[in-house]
Amino acid sequence: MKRILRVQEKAFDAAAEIAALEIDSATGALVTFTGLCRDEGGTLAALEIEAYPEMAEAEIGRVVTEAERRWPLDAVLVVHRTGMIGAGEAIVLVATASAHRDEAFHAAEFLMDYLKTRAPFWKKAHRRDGSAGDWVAAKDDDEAAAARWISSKPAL
Amino acid sequence: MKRILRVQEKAFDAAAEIAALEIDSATGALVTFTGLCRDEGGTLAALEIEAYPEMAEAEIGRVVTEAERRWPLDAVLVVHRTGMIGAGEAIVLVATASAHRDEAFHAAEFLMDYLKTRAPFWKKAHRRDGSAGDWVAAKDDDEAAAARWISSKPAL
Amino acid sequence: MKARYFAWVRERIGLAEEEIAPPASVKTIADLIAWQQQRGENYAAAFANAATIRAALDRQHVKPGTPIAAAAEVAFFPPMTGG
Amino acid sequence: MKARYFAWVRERIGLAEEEIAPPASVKTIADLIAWQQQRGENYAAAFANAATIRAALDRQHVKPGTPIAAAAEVAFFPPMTGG
Repeated sequence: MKRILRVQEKAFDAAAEIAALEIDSATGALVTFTGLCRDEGGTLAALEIEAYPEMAEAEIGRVVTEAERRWPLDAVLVVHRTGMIGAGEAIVLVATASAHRDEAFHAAEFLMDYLKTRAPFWKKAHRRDGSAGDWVAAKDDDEAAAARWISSKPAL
Repeated sequence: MKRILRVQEKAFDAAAEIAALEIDSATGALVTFTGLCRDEGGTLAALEIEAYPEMAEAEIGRVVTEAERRWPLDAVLVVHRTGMIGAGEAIVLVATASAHRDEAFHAAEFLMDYLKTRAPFWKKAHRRDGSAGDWVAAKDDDEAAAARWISSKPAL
Repeated sequence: MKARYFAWVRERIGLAEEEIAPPASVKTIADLIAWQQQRGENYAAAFANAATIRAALDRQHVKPGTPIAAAAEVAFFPPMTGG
Repeated sequence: MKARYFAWVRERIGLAEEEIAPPASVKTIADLIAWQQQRGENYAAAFANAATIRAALDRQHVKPGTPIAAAAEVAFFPPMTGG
């Protein structure tokens, strides 16, 4: 199982990251998820992402280990940015490779649900009108999305 | 809603295809699925994909229209190859863009489930030992995967 | 009407397409499959198991009970395996 | 032990990290939050609603009832909003 996990300030090139996974011909399904900074109808200029850096990569690693325990994965990639991220820019990239599509899809969704609720990152909105931004509130939806994985198999 | 739908013999460059979708900053989530030709433990040399070409793009269009009716999508891409596809090569690329991750994930899974059971393509296996290949049998799993979307909302 | 065949249906019949002229008593896709079954050994082999045959009329999926009506093109093929 | 603060917990306290020396009676994360609440106006504001505070001990998520024991680093922060 190849895994690439990284937290970084600079922008990433999704195609280059995925090429680095060196998917081999046992893989039949590759799913990628890119989370992008929405401009919220033109009102948002950027998101500033604060991290607990020493914990972030370790926690991402624990989430990935749990995904590997649940599904037979050939490769997993998680790249998460920190710092100022302008509207339209990518924040996070997740990729999962497996023999079959269901496993790859489920693992990618699981990773995103768990990263949202467990990885130590916090977003602050910077508005286009220059007014002081607020910290983005956690969504009950995200807690619910993460919780749905608990009924099927033991959680972290 | 931008849509790119294409059936072609030649290999595609996933990154270039996705760039052509010109995702804008209303999009918060981009999901891609790449279906690859597995080598089945080194026994398979290639898959030969036969199409009903005049029907294929029309049927893919109908499946995409149904996905757009179910989820608020900013962009959809489907590129499906025909002809000889070597082990390790990509067969199909699906991409979905939406404001939120659930919609993008669900739409991509729906598209794959429906393409598998409705798009007029047939795979023939060419073995590495040169023996005559068999037509790949349709999987009950794929029918079941497509059927699960019927309970939630009216199907095609 | 034009008939088109794909994958192992095409291979068993030995034709990718042909013009067919079924009698007026052939009204539905199921009727057409039954009519094809008696057109010779190759057709009998291709259409032996009607449950594994899928059909399209004018390039849209149809069910066995669908009337052929004035369709210009009918296609027969195995369950699809793309994607 | 070292305490670290993130996002609005950090902003309200006005510190990203500090050394803390809670009394021996502070045994769990919940005890530590209650102790922080009485360290001044800024701490009171940061820890006003204990239900919205998440904690990590030595860089692993923990629940309010978790004993602090011999942890070297405790962190307090709001619910996470990454991804």
